[in-house]
Amino acid sequence: MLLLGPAREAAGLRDDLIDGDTVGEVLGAAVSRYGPAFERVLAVSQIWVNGEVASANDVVGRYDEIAVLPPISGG
Amino acid sequence: MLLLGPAREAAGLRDDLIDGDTVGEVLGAAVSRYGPAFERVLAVSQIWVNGEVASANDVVGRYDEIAVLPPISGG
Amino acid sequence: MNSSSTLDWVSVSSAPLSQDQLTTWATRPQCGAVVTFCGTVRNSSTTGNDITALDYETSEELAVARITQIVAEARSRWPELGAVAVHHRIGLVELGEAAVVVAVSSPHRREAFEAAQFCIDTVKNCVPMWKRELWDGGSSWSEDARTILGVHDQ
Amino acid sequence: MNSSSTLDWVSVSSAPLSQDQLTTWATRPQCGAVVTFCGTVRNSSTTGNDITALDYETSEELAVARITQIVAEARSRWPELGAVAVHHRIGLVELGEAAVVVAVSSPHRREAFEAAQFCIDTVKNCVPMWKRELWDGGSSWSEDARTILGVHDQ
Repeated sequence: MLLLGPAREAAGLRDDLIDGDTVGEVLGAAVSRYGPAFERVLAVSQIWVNGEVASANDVVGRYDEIAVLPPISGG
Repeated sequence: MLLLGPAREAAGLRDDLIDGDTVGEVLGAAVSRYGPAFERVLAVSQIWVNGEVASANDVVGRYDEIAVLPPISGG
Repeated sequence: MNSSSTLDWVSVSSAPLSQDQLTTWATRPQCGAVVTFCGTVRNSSTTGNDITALDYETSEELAVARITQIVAEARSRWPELGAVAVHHRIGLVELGEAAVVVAVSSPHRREAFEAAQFCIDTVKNCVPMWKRELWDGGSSWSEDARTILGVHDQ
Repeated sequence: MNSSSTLDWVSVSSAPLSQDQLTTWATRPQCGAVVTFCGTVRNSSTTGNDITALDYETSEELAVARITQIVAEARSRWPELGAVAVHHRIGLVELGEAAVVVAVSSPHRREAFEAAQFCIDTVKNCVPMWKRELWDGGSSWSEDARTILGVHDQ
């Protein structure tokens, strides 16, 4: 699992290994692990798996990389 | 009188002094002086007096600069 | 890093950017037009503070992949393009320094302008890249954040 | 020559052009965007010959006056512009060298792109400037010539 920008800051780390069969399961475990500050960032973030937009029901295996991408400031 | 690009080439010189009370008179004298190659270029050229577009009837004095500007290739 | 094709050059790096290097690289004999965009750190922001620097954070792998996709999309929209270079800096970028540079060459200028603007607009909207604004005595994430968009929607 | 204002820089000269110098000059603390256009001599033309160089001819006084008018028009259309530089080379310009460079800075990129494109389009249409195409064994005036247009009509 890859945590970027404000998600990295809220979780307190950039990379982590979390078990789960779907994207939703992994993210749920991540919320339990990192707490409410991370949950708030996650609520507005996009989720990618291996560089592609993913949804909570998508199945993941041990070699898939889930990335949490908060909103960006393109400016 | 200022002769630029193909007009300079057709006239054989870049600067000249030609008498005349109007733009048309000066250009007529220039055609007599430089010949038919210049006349052909002049026919498709724009005329400026002191940097502004002018017409044949405009009155000119000894300190006015008439410029002959053939078409440009903007590309 | 230099991509496999000599016509594309995508880089995400903490090294200072040289718009001159990109422009010179993009200049080709068949291409009469080179358009370069240089995005520099300026001293005003959404937070209203006097910015002294920006700190860019990303996944280099994800950012390079997205920018490469953007360049491919530009080529499909403007097939006559010559060279296309997009470099984005990460880490600390001081006031006045370039954070992103785009250079596009083309036989004629219209498509070079259009493609360069497409590239920078799409980089801003579609590349995972977060910036912290730094000022004397503090810092914060930039406030005007929006969801990352897909390249094909641009 | 450098104009009286430190925000405008117009030059018509036989010296080689440096797009890097113009871009660096145009970069200002308040301006997050710098767009540079570089028009280089390419090896194909209207005559179909293999161009080796172009030879530009003008009245420097008339050309500088027209370009200055173009920059003023750009400022009236995009009042938020920062610096605007337009340099045109005259005399012999070899293949691959820059014949004209435009650099425009602005707080935001949209107006920098629009103004840079306006400047180069209008320079091409409105500045008295004649080019001879040179190739191995010959030369001729460029064939696609059109009447010089007024700046306000652009």
